[in-house]
Amino acid sequence: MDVELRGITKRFGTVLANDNVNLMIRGGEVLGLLGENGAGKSTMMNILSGLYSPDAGEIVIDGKAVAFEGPGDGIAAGIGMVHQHFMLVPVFTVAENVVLGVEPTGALGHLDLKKARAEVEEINEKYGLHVPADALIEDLPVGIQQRVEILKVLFREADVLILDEPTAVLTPQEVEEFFGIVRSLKEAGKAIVFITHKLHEILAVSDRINVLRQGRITGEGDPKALSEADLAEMMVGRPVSFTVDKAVAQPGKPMLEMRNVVMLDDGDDLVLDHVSLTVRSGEVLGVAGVQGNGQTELVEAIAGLERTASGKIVFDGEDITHASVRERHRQGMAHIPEDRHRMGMIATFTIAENMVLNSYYDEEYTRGLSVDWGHVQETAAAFCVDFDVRTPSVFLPAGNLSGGNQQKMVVARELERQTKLVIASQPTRGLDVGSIEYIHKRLIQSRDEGDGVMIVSSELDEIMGLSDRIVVMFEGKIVAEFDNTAGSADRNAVGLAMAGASGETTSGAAA
Amino acid sequence: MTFLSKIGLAAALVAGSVTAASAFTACQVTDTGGIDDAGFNQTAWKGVQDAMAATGIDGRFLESQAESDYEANLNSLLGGDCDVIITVGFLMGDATAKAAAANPEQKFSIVDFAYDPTIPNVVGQVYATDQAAFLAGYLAAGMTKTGVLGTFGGINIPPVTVFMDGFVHGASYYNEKHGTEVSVLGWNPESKEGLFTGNFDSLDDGRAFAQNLYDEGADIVLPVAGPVGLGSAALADELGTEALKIVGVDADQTQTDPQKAHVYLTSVLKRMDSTVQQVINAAMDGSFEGGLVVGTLENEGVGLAGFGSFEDEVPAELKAELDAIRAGVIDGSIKIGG
Amino acid sequence: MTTSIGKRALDDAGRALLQRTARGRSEFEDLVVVPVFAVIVALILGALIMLATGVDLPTIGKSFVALAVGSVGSLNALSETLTASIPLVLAGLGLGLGFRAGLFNIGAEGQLLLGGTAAVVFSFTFPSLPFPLLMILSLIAGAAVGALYASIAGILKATTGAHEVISTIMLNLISYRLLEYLLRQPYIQKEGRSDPISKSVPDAGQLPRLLDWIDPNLRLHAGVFVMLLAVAFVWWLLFRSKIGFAFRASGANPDAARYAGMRSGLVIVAAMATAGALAGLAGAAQVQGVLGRASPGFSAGIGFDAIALALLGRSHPVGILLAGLLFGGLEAGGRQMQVDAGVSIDLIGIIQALIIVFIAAPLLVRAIFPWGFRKDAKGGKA
Amino acid sequence: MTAATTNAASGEKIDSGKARQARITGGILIALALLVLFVLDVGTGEVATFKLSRPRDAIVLGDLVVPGSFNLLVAALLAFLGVRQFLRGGVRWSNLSIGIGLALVIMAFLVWATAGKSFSLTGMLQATMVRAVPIALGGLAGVLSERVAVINIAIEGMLLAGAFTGALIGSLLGSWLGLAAAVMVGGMFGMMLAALVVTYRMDQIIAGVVINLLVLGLTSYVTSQVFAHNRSLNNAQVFRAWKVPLLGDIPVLGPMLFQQNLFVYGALILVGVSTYYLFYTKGGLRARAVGEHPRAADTLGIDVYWTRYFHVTLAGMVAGFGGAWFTLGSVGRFDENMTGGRGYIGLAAMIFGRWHPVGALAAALVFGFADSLQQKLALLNTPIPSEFLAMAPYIATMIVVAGLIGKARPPAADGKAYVKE
Repeated sequence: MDVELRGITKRFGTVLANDNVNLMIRGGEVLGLLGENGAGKSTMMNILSGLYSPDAGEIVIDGKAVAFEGPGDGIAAGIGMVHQHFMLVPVFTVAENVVLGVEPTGALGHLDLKKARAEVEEINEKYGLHVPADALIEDLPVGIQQRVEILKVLFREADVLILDEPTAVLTPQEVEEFFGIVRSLKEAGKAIVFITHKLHEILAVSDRINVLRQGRITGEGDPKALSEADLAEMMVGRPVSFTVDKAVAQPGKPMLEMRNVVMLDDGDDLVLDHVSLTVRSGEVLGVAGVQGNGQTELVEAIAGLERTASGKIVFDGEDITHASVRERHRQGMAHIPEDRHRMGMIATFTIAENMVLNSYYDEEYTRGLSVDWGHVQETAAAFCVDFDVRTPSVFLPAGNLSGGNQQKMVVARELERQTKLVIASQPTRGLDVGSIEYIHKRLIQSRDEGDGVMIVSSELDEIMGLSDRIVVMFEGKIVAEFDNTAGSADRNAVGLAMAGASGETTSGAAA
Repeated sequence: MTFLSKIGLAAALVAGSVTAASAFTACQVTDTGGIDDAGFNQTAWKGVQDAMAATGIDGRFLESQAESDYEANLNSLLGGDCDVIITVGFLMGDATAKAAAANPEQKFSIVDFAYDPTIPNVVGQVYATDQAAFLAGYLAAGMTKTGVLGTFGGINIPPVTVFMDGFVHGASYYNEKHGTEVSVLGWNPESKEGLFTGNFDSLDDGRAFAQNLYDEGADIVLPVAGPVGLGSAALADELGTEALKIVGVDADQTQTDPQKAHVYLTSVLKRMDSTVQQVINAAMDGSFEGGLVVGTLENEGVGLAGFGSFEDEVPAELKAELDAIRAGVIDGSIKIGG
Repeated sequence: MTTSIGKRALDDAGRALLQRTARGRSEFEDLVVVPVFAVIVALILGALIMLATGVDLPTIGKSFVALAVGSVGSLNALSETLTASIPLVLAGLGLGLGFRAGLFNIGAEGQLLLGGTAAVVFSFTFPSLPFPLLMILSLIAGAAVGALYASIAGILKATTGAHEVISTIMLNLISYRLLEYLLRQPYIQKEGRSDPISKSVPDAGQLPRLLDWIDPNLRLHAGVFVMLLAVAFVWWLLFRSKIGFAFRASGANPDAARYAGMRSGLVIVAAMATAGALAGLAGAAQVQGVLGRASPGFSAGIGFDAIALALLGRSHPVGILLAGLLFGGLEAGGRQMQVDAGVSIDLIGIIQALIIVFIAAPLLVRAIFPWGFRKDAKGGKA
Repeated sequence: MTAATTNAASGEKIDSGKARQARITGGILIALALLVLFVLDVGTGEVATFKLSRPRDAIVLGDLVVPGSFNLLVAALLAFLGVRQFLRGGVRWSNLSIGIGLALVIMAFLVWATAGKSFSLTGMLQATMVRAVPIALGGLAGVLSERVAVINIAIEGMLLAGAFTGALIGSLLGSWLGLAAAVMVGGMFGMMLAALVVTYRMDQIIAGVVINLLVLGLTSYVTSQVFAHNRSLNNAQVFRAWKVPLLGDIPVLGPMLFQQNLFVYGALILVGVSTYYLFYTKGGLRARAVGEHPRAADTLGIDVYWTRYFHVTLAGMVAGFGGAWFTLGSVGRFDENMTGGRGYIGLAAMIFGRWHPVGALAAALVFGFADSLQQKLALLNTPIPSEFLAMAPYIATMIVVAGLIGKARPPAADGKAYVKE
């Protein structure tokens, strides 16, 4: 089945998300769609799947123009989308999720789950997906959840599969397996649209590449003829360097030490399993791992957001195991949280208020029981200038800022004070290249000024590029440690450790 | 839960019925129960209406939505238009006393409340309801087949429990006379504890509480909770009067609840309409004097209604005994609770 | 170890950021146009309801005139409007503060009842204290008990996660029974009375009337100053104080508040207690300024009306003050409506509910009056 | 992997949440044992008599006579359960132990209160069922709307509207049409709630509160303006109890389940039907998906808005039916604010019942039991003041909502407006 997008334009308020986009998708082919966050990739695919309707332009399937009025129409036309954020109901089983919307039923609308299960097994078999039909989604690892999304699409007999940033949460090995699935789908004659901002992935799997920038197609071509640098320039609009410039680390005294830290979840299962690690001043420790292997909990333990069940945490020589969030903050711990919308900021508060979210009580900003808002506002303005937060005024709600500026605001708040330790969790997730470069630079600057820096990221590239030392987390444990002075760690070995290949701790183990 | 407002008003009707020529105006301020509370506000208003019909006076009323309205409502009536102001309920006692002190020329009367000492320009109207309830208790004890009677109240306050006291004592007096062992569930006059719905508006509670008493064997129930008793009547209607009879309160409920008239054995009358009309008449003919009017069996301020559909079932000797007891209570030879 | 902060000179770029953005048209629409339309539509619908129940047109006209005259038409009307708005505003401030902290406190009614009772009990327990002292201490006693009662729901939520909507509703129901019980206790019950009514507040404990030198029937009392002070205090608390910042942050984004080191449990309990203190103060002002004693259900639904009030005032102290004056006026005017036109005061309740519907659903008002609004107001997809 | 294993292996001290919970449970149970032993102490000579049958029953059972020493047995059992919690730290047993413990305490309390007297157990159970009906239907209405993520505070108003309509139309056109009208008006208010929260994206709690205010205002206004003068408009025939043949004659259970009126049977059937609907049919699956993850449902072509409208309207209809119970199933006439907060208790029942129809019914029965127990206790002349007895159901609700008997998870999107992109 061939699908063509002609002259698609879509506006959100004043933002032009897609501007006269033309795209050709063919059966038996993988079309790579490359672009930064906010370039308009997802919008375009949501239009193709019927979730949004375009302001102008048309969709042509096998030569016939069609109009979708809702996602049901897209599905009916054979277009299936695997969303970046999974569209799965966590408390439903795999089979229930797969059949949702196209349920096989008996008399009186009785749900025929037996039939559903059988069909799931059949597709499992055909494409080698290996998904347990009766497991609850919330009990499955993200890699398997992703396959459920693909199952859903295949169950609906889609001929066009749109995969929106499907590898974001996978280990390098899982990415390889995933590419295998993509290829087998292609061989079955499906048309695949593969959306990503990762250059090497798009080169590895695509048959044809389109690059999107600021809502427009800015380049297209054959992956065999293009280099990563060419693609990057098309994507960003200027030449970019993806390596982080940094000097060799000068590790000093231990700034953070964790000894046998154990954390339990509500169900008394171990989420941190005797974690021990050290972050020294003047070095960057990267924590690698597939999302959901205890990194979130690790950061919460260090920041004091969740109580630990046993073990010890020492910060600059002081035992902070039972210290409050505020005490840790006061002693010079900076924490850039993994989800800025959920934790890092309050969208309805002004930028000035957000700048003092966790330091408003400080003598610096108070007069007696009151907050000295005048001073706060001046300080916030200074921070904004320092950290290049682009806004007309500090009185605007933080929610009005773009994602990159929001994150710069959070980083500014955390770094613009006396710090000794910086915990940065997914510091660049969802940002544009410019912001990523800037934030990386500031983190390295903190290191060079003598702070201990810990970076937790599911983007292996980011970990490899920034860290002086890498630890890998798997199922709540630290399973491996690598020295990465001058990028010396073996990418493949790190990837294997992320997949749980328990391991010999390689070079530079003793930190 | 008087959430916003719970008060109704039939003022369109009032405005229409006023004749311009009247020289005398009687005004009433209700308490928070409202004019159609199937209780003392309504009965007192009936007294005003009776006076309007009998002597052609003007009558008007104001409803209080909240206690903070009492004073405001009294104030707006003090302009001089009202010849007598009738307030209703013990809750208005303080506000009425205050207004009376500030306006010594204005005549006041308050229903269901007595001042001690009395105030020169206020007539308090109170009722020896236990006298009538005593008769009802005696009658019920004589009519029960199970030997168990029941009663419950709205809230544990004297205007309610005085009914229950009389009812229990009446039944005991029957036991004394006849050597029977009729018991009354739901009220203990000594400990002052018993069965209360906690409200005066949940009819459904009236049904459930009567069912509860019925389950324990009671076949005659006296609900003292205003309209809540209508729920008890609904149950009696469904179970049949063989199984359950109801004793009404305040007014003759065969009249106020005509659809269920057949379930009422009798009603304990509290003739607020009659005392209100007396006060108005006194104010008109100049014999008004502050103090206390006590409704008793003797002055027919309280009483027992007829036996309704049970007229034939009540044995003649029981009727005769009731007459004798009525006389005994009036002449003091029978002491209630003594 | 990065830059040290301190007072430092801002460059031009920084100063530019300190420009306040001009209030947008959509903000003006939200704050002014929507409430005005809401009141108008509610009044029109009220008239339609009267028509539907057989009230004739002249009477409807007369009742609206009475409504206006009874609320602002005379000194007495103004006095009554203010008097009615005092407890409404106080309780509304408490609820609004709770809303800001993300707590939906339905329990003002119970807090008000018990707070008022405490004020009465305190005042007759220490009758020998001199005038301003007893008055002030009684108010404080009312606030303290209101705070304690509200804290029950706060503590339950903080420790077990029990939803405050349910627990405060239950606490209201419990407070009615508790009050009935308390009023029958010999220590509290008025001497010589057998009905549930408390002893009276001694003169030294009362909030003095302000206008009785003009006319003894003018009921406006010193509680109006308590009300104004409370408005100022709550404004300061919410928008200037440290703890208020924590309240607002917890209400707007509990996760971010936790991240910022604010102790959510503490914030919940503190916010509930403050809200309860204000409701308790409302009860105290009512018994010390108007009623003079406690009796069953003396709260008369003020705690529930205050919910509507807080919503109407957008949980902003000044908004609540204005909404309180509006509701006070409706109440006083409704009384006049009853006297002059003979229309049931229940209608006021309906009008109040309708006003909130339209305030809380601005999209609905926009849908009814599309011409009242700029076309591409924010959201824009109604 | 669990904490216990690691604990044993390394010998270190791990403070696990469940172990703590087990300790707390143990402490509570032992405190209850002491309470029964010292406060609910019944002289060994005294007996408590529970009547199981009423004179008119077809099969008459003898009375259940419990000796006072029963309470000693209960105290011993409680102490055993408590100590067991400490020693074994039974994680899985915590909830069960507390449940059994509370049931035992209630029994001991009944024996204590009834010592030397008697009361009708069957009557109390029958009343339990009757009083549970409006709460169960309110709870069911809550389940139906919260399963599609619409918080329904307006149940109270819907009940009241149903009661009012039932009385008015029931008086004019007969009870069956009154019932139908009550269901329809309930549905209408459901639709109004849906319109406010789905289309106009009003805060769900505010919308609910407002509907309650509006219904209360309207029904009170009409009651005083119209009913006060036309009593015939407020006098409907009640649906009478209908005894199921044979089943109705079973002792104890018969009166409770099979000698009831339309509303009791209707509530039981509705609970069954909605359980089947929600968990075993296509429509139910879609509804739950909308409640858990509306965006996912939307991407699969399920109309989120329509689903919410439909189910909230359905919830309104159920609540309208429950409201009709007050008038057509009980007393035949409407009175201002006659639902008296039962809708809110229904909401609590829904939470206690973990957003499941059967759970809501079970919770409603608990409330019904507390309610009818309170009436019995007042008759038994216990030394507890009547006001405190009347508080019992509310206190029970608070304990339940505080999750002392385990916590539940609401539908993930509960309370959140869905904005289609």
